[in-house]
Amino acid sequence: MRRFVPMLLATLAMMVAGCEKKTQPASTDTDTSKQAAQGQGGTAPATPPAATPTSPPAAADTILLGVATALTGGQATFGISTRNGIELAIKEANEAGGVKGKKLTTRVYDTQGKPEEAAQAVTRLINQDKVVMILGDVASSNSLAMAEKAQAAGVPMITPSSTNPAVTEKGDFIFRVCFIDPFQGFVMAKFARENLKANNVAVLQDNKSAYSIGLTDVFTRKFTEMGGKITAVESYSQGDTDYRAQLTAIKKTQPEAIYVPGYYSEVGVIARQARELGLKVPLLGGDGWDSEKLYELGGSAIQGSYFSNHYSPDNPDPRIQKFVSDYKAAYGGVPDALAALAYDAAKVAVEALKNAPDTSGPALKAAIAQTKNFPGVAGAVTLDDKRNAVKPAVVLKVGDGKSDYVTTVTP
Amino acid sequence: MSSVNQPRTEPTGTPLLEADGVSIQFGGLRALTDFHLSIRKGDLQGLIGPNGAGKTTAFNVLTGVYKPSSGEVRVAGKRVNGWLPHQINRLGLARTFQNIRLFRALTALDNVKVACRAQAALQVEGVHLGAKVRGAMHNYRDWWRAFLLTPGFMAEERELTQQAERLLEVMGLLHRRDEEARNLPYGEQRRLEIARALGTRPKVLLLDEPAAGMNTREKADLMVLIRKLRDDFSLGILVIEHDMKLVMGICEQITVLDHGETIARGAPEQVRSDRKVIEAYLGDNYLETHGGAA
Amino acid sequence: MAQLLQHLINGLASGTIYALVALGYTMVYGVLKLINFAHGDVMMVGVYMGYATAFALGRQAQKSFLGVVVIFLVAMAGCALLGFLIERFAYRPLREKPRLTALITAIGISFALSYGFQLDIGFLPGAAPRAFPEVITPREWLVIGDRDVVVWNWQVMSLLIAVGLMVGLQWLVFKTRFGRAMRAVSYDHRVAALMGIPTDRVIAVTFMIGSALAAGAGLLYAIKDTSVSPLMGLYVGLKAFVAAVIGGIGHVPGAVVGALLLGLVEEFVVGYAASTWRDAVAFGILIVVLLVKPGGLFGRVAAEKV
Amino acid sequence: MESSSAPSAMPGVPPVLRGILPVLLVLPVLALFAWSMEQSPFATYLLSIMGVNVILAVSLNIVNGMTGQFSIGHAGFMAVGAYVAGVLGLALKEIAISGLPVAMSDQIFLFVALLAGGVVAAACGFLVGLPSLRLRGDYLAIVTLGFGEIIRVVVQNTEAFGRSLGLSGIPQTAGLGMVGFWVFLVVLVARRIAGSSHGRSLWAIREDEVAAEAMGVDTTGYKVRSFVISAFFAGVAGGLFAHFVPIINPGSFTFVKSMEIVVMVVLGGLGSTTGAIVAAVFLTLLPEMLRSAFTSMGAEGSLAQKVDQIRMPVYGLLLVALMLLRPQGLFGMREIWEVLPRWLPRRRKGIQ
Repeated sequence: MRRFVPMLLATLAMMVAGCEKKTQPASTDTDTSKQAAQGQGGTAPATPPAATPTSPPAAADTILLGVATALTGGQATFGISTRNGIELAIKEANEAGGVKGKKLTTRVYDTQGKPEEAAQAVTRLINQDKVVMILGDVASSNSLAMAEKAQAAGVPMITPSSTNPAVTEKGDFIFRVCFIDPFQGFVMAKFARENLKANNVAVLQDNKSAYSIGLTDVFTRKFTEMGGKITAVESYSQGDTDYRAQLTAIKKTQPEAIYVPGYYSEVGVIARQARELGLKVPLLGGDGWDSEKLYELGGSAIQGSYFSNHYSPDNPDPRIQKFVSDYKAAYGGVPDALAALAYDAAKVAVEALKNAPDTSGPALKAAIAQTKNFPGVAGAVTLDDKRNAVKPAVVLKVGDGKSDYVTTVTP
Repeated sequence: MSSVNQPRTEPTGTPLLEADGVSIQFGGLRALTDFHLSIRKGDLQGLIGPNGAGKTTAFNVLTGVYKPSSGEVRVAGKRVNGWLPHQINRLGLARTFQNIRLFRALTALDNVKVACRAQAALQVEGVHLGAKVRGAMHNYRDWWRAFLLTPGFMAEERELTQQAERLLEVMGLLHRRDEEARNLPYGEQRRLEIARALGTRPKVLLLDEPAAGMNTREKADLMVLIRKLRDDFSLGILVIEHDMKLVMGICEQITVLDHGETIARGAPEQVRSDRKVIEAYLGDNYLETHGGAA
Repeated sequence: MAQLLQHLINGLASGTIYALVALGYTMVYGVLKLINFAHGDVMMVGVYMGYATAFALGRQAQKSFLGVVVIFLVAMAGCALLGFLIERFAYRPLREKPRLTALITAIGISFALSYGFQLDIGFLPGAAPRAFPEVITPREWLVIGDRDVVVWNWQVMSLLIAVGLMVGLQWLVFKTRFGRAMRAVSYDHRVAALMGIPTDRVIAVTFMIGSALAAGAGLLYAIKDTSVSPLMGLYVGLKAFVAAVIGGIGHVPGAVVGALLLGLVEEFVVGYAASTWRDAVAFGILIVVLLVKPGGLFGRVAAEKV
Repeated sequence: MESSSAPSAMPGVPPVLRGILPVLLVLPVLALFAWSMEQSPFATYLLSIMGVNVILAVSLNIVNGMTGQFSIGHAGFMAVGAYVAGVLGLALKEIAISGLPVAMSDQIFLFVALLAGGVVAAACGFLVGLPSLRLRGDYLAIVTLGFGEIIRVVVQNTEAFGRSLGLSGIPQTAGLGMVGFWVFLVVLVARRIAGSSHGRSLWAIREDEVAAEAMGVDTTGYKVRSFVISAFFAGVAGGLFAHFVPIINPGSFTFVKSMEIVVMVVLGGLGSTTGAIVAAVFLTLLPEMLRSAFTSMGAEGSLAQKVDQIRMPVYGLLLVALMLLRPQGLFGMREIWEVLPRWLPRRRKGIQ
């Protein structure tokens, strides 16, 4: 063994000396260059390895869509809303005669909220079930994993609600129908500064959630830029139920509002405990708040707080009201933003299927990219050149059992 | 019986195992008080006493399972207070257990090989960091040899097998070579324990009730065997035993414990007639009913 | 100063809950030497039972004193039954098998309960957390300054209940016939059986008491943090378990002390250091305690008989 | 249990080569296999996950099965390996060794990253193994659990590890060949440990620690070493994982993951390497098989979706049932070839 070591070192040294920058394959598209580097090359970057998209779907008279989202685990509630929204949209599309005479079906797989499961589910959807398109997931980590696989296989993917900018940066087959974290953080910073005239705001973030950390980063930066002051940044972990320690620490700094960019499952309880500790300032949050459960969990404590969202179910627009009542009829509850976005994502997918000449990946990709002013329930969807939806955000004020529209912030 | 008591090998040389005023306490209980012992090569000593007298505790202190509260244990001239059992074992002290503690799921041969191997493994002397690191390095290199099946390693393994087989043969267990230890009959399990202890190439062997559960015939065989072991392996042997006949029959010197205290020490005849011993052993009534030494 | 006091109160309040859950771990470990990983999930089931009962009682009745008693009784009885069933059908057949198998079984039950309750099929509640009804109307028990420090009635109640239960358990274990049987079983259940102690019954009853305790603890926890979710058992269970080990698992007052200590340490780490490191500190303490005192603060590692 | 016979001599092979001959033999086979699977990404992905699980289970078996220590923090070691290898992989992403095809230099870098991940994990294994000097059984288990949780918190708070979003963009260079190679290696190592005197010492510790110590076995040393080896392979498994799963984040290395590995080991039979392999393969495939079964039953739509949720509770119940019906696991302490003949109908008995 001993005499191997110097040899090994020498070899390593030679390797290091011989290292060089990887020569870029003959393409400017950095996303596909990686595949070429993987040795799966031979295919031109513009047409990713034609794994399956051109092969016919399982049955000739149906079009199969893949859905991968968290149905169990800590993110299950979001995943289930997403599933419901997609289901509803597909049902409506089928009732309206399907696409080009074909019925749409979905195949839904559970990602358990874990990236490796998400990647596995997507790989299965693409290669075994031969879906033409993929919808999902909520958590950005999972969507990132899925995006990588979908991009490599050349199957278009639409994420309804992953707001991390990195997701669509994975490649030109990845789209989203929601705005991104930086925008949402900006919305709340602007609202706090201009509408609430707050100078001092504390932040309570969910350290387990990339979404929450992302919003915190943007919010603190923007809010400080606008002349405000962040008095404290405290953290909790998804699944916690006792936030008194953090809130007590925040209370000391006497903020005028607390930014809590987490999920409703925790925010409701946070609000109650804040009031219990004598913190009466409003809480501010993001779309993670949006759920009927928020009012139940937060009770009267959450009333008077504000959050940014994709849509307001109170919007009198008949399209939105129809969606809300249909959803209620099917699943017994007011649809949250995740359901609305999933509904929109599925609708965009259906629209693309209608417009595309065939169901091959590139054709669908091109069709999705054309989406402009698509009338979704969560705002009109226009996809920009980075495949992100550009749309306004609404700020809602939490009331008794529902949230009231306050203002719209446009990008 | 008298011829049996004549040691064929005269105890010689410096003491291999010494206990010097060893005491141990558990909570408030004094399990062993001021225990003295000295075993040289060729010795065959006995340790007796009623149940709960502290015999096994004495074994445990000597072999490093318990750390003495006071006093000193020396093995091969080295003070071993606070050493770990395996370190003490490497100095040449091996034992068997009262309640048989074989590696039950291992074959008879493997049981012995474990002991042989442990003894063969290189021991880096010293306690300073450098020695420890060197020891660790050596150990990992040893594992590499196992992974790579180097010729040297294979030869070593073969050597171990032969060695273990020899020991099994000595103990009359060779026909049980590939039997799992738990499947052996009781008497053979006892003998396998001795074979295993011998695998560590001890200088001193401590036997904890080797005859427990054996019939008369087996006991007689065992007596012969123990003496043979002492001579063939030039050991010093210390036996804990309940069977007076056996102890009296083979031991040249006997230490008697009661309630952790040494109440007598000497040649079998001497101990046999010791009043305190009889009292402790058989209760006060015994003397009255039997009228004197048995 | 006020802040310090408030932290102290918060820490005690969460420590109290840990203590109640930890008592269950400790009892079961005491008699069976089994880390009952499903304990936290039994607690979760108990909370859902209480939740369902509260709903059945309706808004008015659930707030009455009798209503609260009924909620607690139903949940505790239901959990005792659940505990009995788990012990009877999952643990008892494995008692003579290596302890590892029982541990795996416990983990299996934990998975089945915590994931099963996430389903939205039939009576199962689904994954979303729910607000636990305010069965005990929160009242300020003590207010210092301009609400600088607030102590609530339920915080005091929890503490009293926890201390009461601890004293009761201690009495049960050391002063009653049953307790003597428990200790005998704990020492060696085979020998205990030979001595005519009905070990099966003792173990079953211990399990039922432990599970009922878990339900009570869970309800107090749900009242304190106003929500119930299928995963709550996992989080609280793990922490309570850590607390039990810090105190010396199998040791009743040790579990309480360990739990209060853990509650306070977590509170102060969050309050004065970095909140993100709370869990790391909790486990760090655990490891340090075990390294310094391998049996926990109060426990003793039984010297192995050689 | 191991038969004690020394590994059979291979006639006609120079002794120096014997040790690595299996490795040399298996490499071309693996290369061929990886190449043949290139057209089926799903099978490749599933086999890779399976391979990682096999490595984890077989390596944990060294600690839990052979040495009889109860570690429930294996995912922690995996996380260490995954993040170290992942960070290294990211750093080496844009570099290639001149004079070599890109694919080959990628594999060399991957190998280096895996080694690094394994070594750092092994160092952690050393740290976790040390308390075994003082702690036994359940308590040691708790320390390993605590270690796993601490790792998770550290990752969650470290910017370089991507915090809770995780690390993405790690080059996806771990193909079936590399996974297969390490699977083969860990199995080879486990089998060679089991068949060597080191293995016997580990068994002895598992059977009776006091007796082993009294027979001169440095129990602490052996325990620490088994932790180190086990952690090394867990780290490698993590590194592989990071190089074919597009993103790693702390959610993948939780207590639940550790438990899954423990379950594999126990299901296969503590101490049985082949048992661990079979169990890992089975448990990895089970969810996918359930999926296939439900799809083929035509359970489209909401039922199929609900069924996907039922997997985890069913998994838990299966565990309970398994422990009740076969507490010693599939093969007990034996290996598959020792067990299978007994399960087969005993027709031959008459002939003999």
